[in-house]
Amino acid sequence: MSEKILHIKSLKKYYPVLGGVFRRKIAEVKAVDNVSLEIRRGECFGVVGESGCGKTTLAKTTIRILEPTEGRIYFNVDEDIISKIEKLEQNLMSERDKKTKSTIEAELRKLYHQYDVAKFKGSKLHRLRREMQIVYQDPTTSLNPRMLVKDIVGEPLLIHRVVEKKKIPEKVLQILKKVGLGEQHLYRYPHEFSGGQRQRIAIARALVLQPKFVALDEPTSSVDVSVRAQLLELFQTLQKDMNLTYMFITHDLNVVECISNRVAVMYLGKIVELAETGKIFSEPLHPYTRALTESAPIPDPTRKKMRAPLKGEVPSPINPPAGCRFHPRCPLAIDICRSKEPILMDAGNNHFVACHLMTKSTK
Amino acid sequence: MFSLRERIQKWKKAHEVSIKELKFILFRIRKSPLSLLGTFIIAFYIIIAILAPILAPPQPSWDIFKNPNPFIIPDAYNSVDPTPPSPQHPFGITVEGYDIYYGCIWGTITAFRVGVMVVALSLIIGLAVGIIAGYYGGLVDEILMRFTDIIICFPGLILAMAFVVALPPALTLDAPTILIPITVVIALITLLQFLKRTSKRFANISLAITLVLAVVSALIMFGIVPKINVVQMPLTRLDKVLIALILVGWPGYARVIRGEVLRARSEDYVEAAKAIGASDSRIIFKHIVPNTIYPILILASLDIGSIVLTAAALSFLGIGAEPSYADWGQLVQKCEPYMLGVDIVRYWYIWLIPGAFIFIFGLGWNLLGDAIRDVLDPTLRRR
Amino acid sequence: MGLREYIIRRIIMIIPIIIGAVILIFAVVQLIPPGSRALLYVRTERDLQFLDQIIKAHKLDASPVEQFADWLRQILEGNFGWTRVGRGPVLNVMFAKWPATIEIVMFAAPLTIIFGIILGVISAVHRDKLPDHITRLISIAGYSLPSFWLGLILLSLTYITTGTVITGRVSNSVVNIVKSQAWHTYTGLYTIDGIINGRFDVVLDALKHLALPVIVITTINMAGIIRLMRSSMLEALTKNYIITAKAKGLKNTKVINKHARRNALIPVVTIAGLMVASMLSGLIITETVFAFEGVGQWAAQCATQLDIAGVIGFTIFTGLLFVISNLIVDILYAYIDPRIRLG
Amino acid sequence: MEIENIVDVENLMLRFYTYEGIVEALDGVNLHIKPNEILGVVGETGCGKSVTSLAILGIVMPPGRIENGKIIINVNGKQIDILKLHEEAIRKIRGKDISMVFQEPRAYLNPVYTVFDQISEVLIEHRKQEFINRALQTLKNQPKKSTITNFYISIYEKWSKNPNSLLIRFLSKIPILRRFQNPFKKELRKEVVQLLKSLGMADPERVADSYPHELSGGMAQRVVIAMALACNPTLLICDEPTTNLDVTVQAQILELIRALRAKFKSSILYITHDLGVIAELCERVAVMYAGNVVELAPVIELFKNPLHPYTRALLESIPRPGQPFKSIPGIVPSLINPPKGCRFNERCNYAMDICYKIKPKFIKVKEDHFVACHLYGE
Repeated sequence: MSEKILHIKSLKKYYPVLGGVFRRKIAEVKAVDNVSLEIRRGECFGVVGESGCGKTTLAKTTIRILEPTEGRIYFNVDEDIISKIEKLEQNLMSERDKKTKSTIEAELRKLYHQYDVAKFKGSKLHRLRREMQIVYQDPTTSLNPRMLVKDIVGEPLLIHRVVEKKKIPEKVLQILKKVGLGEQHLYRYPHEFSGGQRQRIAIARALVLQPKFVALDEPTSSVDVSVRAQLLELFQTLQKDMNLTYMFITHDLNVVECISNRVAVMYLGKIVELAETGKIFSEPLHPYTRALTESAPIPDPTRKKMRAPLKGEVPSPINPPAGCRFHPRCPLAIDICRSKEPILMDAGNNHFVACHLMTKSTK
Repeated sequence: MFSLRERIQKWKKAHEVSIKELKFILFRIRKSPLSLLGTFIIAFYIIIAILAPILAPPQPSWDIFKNPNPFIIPDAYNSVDPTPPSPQHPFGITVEGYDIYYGCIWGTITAFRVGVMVVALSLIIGLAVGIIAGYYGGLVDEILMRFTDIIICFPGLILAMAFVVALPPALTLDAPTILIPITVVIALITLLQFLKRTSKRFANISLAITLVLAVVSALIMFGIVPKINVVQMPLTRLDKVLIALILVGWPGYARVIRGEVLRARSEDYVEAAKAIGASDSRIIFKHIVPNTIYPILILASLDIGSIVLTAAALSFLGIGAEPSYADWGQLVQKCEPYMLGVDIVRYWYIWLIPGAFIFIFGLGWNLLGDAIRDVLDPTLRRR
Repeated sequence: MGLREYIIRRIIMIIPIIIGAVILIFAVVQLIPPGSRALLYVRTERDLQFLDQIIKAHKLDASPVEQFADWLRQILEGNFGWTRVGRGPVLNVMFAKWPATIEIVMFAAPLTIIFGIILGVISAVHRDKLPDHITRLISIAGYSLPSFWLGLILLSLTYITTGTVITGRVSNSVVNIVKSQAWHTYTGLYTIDGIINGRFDVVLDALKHLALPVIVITTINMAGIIRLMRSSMLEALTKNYIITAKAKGLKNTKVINKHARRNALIPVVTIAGLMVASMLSGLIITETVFAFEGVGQWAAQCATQLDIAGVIGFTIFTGLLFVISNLIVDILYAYIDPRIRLG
Repeated sequence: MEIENIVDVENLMLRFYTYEGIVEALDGVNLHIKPNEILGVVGETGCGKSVTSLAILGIVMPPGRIENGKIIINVNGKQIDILKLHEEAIRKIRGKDISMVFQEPRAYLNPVYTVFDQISEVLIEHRKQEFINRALQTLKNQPKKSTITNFYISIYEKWSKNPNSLLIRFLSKIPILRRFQNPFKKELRKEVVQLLKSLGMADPERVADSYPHELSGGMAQRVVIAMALACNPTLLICDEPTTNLDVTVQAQILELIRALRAKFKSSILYITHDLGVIAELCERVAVMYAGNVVELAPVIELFKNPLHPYTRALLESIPRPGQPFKSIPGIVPSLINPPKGCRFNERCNYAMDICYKIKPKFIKVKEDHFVACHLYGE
C-alpha cells in the first residue's frame, strides 16, 4: 500500500451566516480555507492553533461528519491514481474544444465517485465509517448517559454487522482490555466512571471496528495532568499494536511536542507552518509560531521568560483581514503582507511556511 | 434459561439511571409538604373511583344488559325545585331530580377517563410531531411548527368551544379519506429511504406497500370498489369534548418535545453516533428519545388536573356532556337557571359540592405537577 | 441582526400564521351542515327567512375551495354573519359589548402582573421555606380554581355579609342616569366616563360591581406569572454574575433586586403579554356568573344556544387579538434584552 | 511572623450536605499569604481550590457549611476572623480590601448592564464619599456659577455630610429630579475610563458603554480585573482567569497581573491547574489534593526538590518531549466518604500503615517550607 494514507487537496469549509429579514446568507465564516496536506501511514500528525482557527472543523470535515464546501480528500488511494487524476485535471484546464473536455469530465467524475471521500454518499460513506473514526474532547458529553458501556462500545459492531450478534460481547471485552478496562466495567453507566476512564470508553468505541485513521479532537484537554500522561501513553501503545494513523488536534503545545511526529500550525482557517516536531519547536519560522512557542508557559521556574506578548486578539473569521491574515498582529508585517496572501511553500527540507518574509530570504 | 430473579436483575440494571432518577423525585416529593398534600388528594380520588359501585350503587343494579351505562344518573323523582341534602341524598337533589351524590361519585371516574384519554392521545400526536420536527429540522420543522403556532395562537377554551359547537353529530369516515393519507405518508417514507441509502431490504418493502395502497385507493376513487363507510361513529357530546380538548392540547406538547429533541440533538453523543454510521431511526430511538422523553411524560401526565378544569368549564357553558350524564361540570350547570337571583345562595349545594370536587381534583394534580416540575427542571436541580 | 430586522421578520412571520388561522377556522366551519352555516352569510334580520336562497347564492353545498374565496370576501367586508343571541350583525354586537370586558381587563391585568412578580420573587428568594410554600399554595390553588366556583362563592359571601347580590355592570339606579341625555359616553367605560362627566357616584358604583370579577380573574391568572417568575428568578440566582455581585460587597437585597430580578423579568414579559390575551377564556365564564354584559357573556350565550356565527366570529376575533399581542410581546422582549437589541 | 501575613487560614473544614451524602470538600486547609507577594495554588479538579478562595471572601455556596477553622484577615492593622464576622462587616471588606477575578469572564458579567454600570457599582459601594467630594470640588471651581450649580453645590454639601440620607436616595428614584446626580456620575465615568485605560484597553470610552456580549474574551477578563481593582484591594484572588483564554491572550493577562502587583502593591492569590503558569508567575506555591494543602514552599524550592510524594508525582507527570510518560496510578478518592488518614494513601508508593490511620499534620520542615506527610513527621 502507498506510503501516504491521506491526501487533502485545497479543502474548504464555509459556514453561511444568515442575516437580514429573510435570513438570507449575508456573509460566510471561512472556518477551513484552502488547506492541503498529506498524512503518512502510522504517523501522529499534530494540528495546533488557537480557538477559532478551524482545527476541529478540519478534523470533522476530513472524516466526513461535516460536508466540505470544496476540495478533494483521497483516503487509502495509491499515488499513481492521484497523480492520474491531477494530470486529468491539468489538461481539463488546458483543453479547448468541447468534446474532449466532456470525455475528460466524464472520466474525472467516475474517478471522483470512486476515490474522492469528499464526494462519498450512501453506502460508500457508510463503509468509510469503518475506516475513519473520531474521539471527542469532553468524555461526559460524547457518551450516551443512559447506555451501558457494553452497548456503547458494542454499537458500532451492531450497526456494521461485522461479526454475528453472539460474538459481540466477546469482541467488546477484547477491546476494553486493550484500553485498560475490564470485565467488571461492562454493566456500568458512564456517570460511574472518572474522566480518564470515560475517555478510555470513547477510545474503545472508536477502535472496536479496527479503523485505519483516527481523528483525536483535543482528547486530553478536559482531563487532569496526572491522568493526561496515562492517556498519551495509551494512544502511543494503541498506535503500535493496531498500526493506526492519528490526526491529533490540540491547543496545548506541550502535549503536541511530546506525541506528534509532524505538526501543522493553523491560524484563522489556514495552515501557516508545517514541519517535523523538532524543527517547529527548535527554530520556528513563521512569526505566529514563534509567538505561540514563546507565550506558552514552561513548567520550570529557572527559565523565566521575559518577552513582550503578542498584541490584540484573534480577529473574527467572518471578515478576515486582507492579505496575510496575521498581519494586524504580526511584529514583522510589511506592506506586501497587507496586500498579497502568502502561500504554503517549502523553505528547505520540507519545512513548509506561509509567510512572504520567510520564503523569499531564509531568516 | 434465565430464572425470574436474574431477569429482574437484568431489567433493573438496564433501567438503573431512570430508577435512580425516580428515587430522587420520590425523595424530593416526600420532603415538600405541598406535593405530599397533592399525592394524598389524588390517592383519595382514586379510592373513590374504585369504590364507586359500592359507594353509590346504580339503580337498578348495574349490569351490562339492562342498565349498561352506570354514568346516567337515575332520577329519584321529578321534583320542581332542588331539595337540600337529606339522609337518603347526602348531597341533595338538583332541579330535574338528579342525585348530586351519585353524580359526584361517578363523576370522578368520568374525570379520570377524560383526563387520561386526552393526555394520552395529545401526547402521542405531540411526540410524533415534536420528534420529527425537532430531529429533521429544515423545511419539515418549519411547516410543522407553523401549523402548531396556528393552533396555539387561539386561547385553549375558545378554540375547544368552537370545535365542540362545530363537530357534527356523527363522524363518518369512509374508505378513501383514510386510505389516501396513509399511502401518501408511506410513499414519503420510501422516498426518504432511497435518498438516505438505508439498507435496500427495508426500502423495497415500503415501496411494495405504497404500490398496493395506491392501487386500492385508485380503485375506490373510480368507484369500482364501493365507497364503504369504514368508520361510522356516533359522537356523544362527551366524545366531542374529548376530541376538542385533544385537538387543542397536542400543540403544547409538540413544542416542548421539539425543544427537548433540539437540545439533545446538539449533544456530542448524537454526533458520535453519526460518526459510527448509525441510521437516523437508530439515533432517534436509541439516543434521543431515552434522554428526553421521561421528564415530558411525567409532566404531561400531571396536566390532567387542568384538562378536567377546561372540560368542566365547557360543561358549565352547557356544551359539555349530556344533561343526565354523571359529570361534575354538568351538575354545576344545573344551577344556571338560578344564576341571577338570590336563589343561587339558597340552593348553594347544587354548585358548591360538585365545584369543590373539581377544584380539589385540579389542586391535587397541580400540586404534584408543580413539585415534580421543580425537581425535573435541570437548572434548579440541586443535588 | 439588529432590532429593526428582528421586528420586520416578526411582522412577516405573522402573515402565514393569520392565513393559517383563517384556514383552520374555515375547516372547522366546513364541519357544520350547510343549513346552519348559512347563518354566517346573513346580513339583516329580514334575510333570516330566506336561508335557502342564501345557501344557493353562496354555493354552500359546493366544493370547499370555491366557498373559501367567497367566505373570505365576506369576512374582509366585515360581515361575520348574524347572531341570534345578540340579534344583530356579529361585528356590531361585539363592538357594542367590548367596553365592559376592557374595563375588567384594564383593572385585572396590572394587578395580576404586579402581584405575580412580587409573590414570584418572594417565593424564589425564600426557596423551600414557609413563604415559598404559602405563595406556591396560593398560586396553585388559583390555577386550579374553576372560575365559576370562585365567582359563586364570592357572590354567596357578599350576599351573607351585605345581604345583596352584586351582579351586572352597574346597579339599576345608575342605569337610568347613564341612559339620560345629560350623560354623554366617550369611551363606553363607566369608570372613565363617570370621571369625565363628573358623576363620582357612578364611578363608585361601577367600581363596586367591578370588584368581584377582577378578583376572580386576578387570582386565576396570577398563578402562571408567579410560577414563571419563581423559576426564572431561581435560574438567575444560580448564574455566575450573582457571585460577582456578592464578591463586590453589595447588600444581599441589592444583589437580588438589581441583578437577579432584572434578568428574571425578561421571560416574564413574554408571558405577561400572552396572559392578557388569554384572560378572555376566563372572562367568558366570569361574566356569565356575574351577569356582566361583556363580550364573554355574549360568547357564552352563543355557545349555549349553538349560535354558529357568534362562536366563529368570537374565535376569529380572539385569534387576531392573540396574534397581535404575541407580536407586541416579541418586540418588547427584543427591546428589553440587550443581547437581541444590539444583535 | 504571625502579624505580617495578610491572610491566615487555619484548619478550615467545609462540608456540602447534598442528596447523595456529605461531601467533605475542605478537610483542614492551612494557608497564609504574605503582603505584596504572588502565592500560587495548584491542584487537580475537585481538590477544593476554588471553594477555599470563596471562603476567604466569606462566600459559601449552598448547600455548603463551614464546620470549623479560622480565616484571619489582617486589614489596615486589625486582625479579624472572617467566620466570626456578621454579614454587614464582611460586606465592607469584600470588593474593597479583598476582591476576586473569575474563570469565564463573560459568564461572570451581568448581560443586561453596561460595563460602566457594573464597575461604577463597586465605586459607589465603597468610595461614595470620595466621589461626592470630588464632584463638589469640580462644581465649586466652575468659573461661572449658574443658579443650578449653586443649587447642586448645596445638595452635594448636604449629601457629603450624610452619604446615604433617605431624602437623597428618594430623590434619585424620581426620573426628572435625579438629574442632580450627573456631576457625580461624570466623576465616576472619569474614574472608570481611567481604570480601563490603565489595563491596556484599546478604546475605553466605547468599552465602557458596551454590553458584556459585545466584548472578546480578553477584553471581558480585563473588565473583571478592573472591577476587582477599583478600590485597590490589599489581596486580589484570581481563580483560573486565563484557562479559557488562548495562549497568546493568556500571556497578555499574566503580564498585566505582574505589572498590577507592582503598581497597586497588593498581594495576589493565583489559583490554577497549569504548572507552567505557576512556574512563570508565582513566588510561593501551595499544592492542594482532595481538600487539603499537602505542601507549601517557594516556587524554585518546590520544583527543585518537592517533598510530598504527590507533588513529586505531579511534577513528573508533566509530559516532556523525548522522555517516557509517567503518570499517577489510580483516581482521586470520592469525597463522600473519604479514606481515613492521608487522602493520598492509595495512590502513594511510600504509603506506610500510619498513613491509613492518622491524618498527617501540616508541619514546618524548613524555612518557609511546609508539608503534610508522615515521611517528615516527628
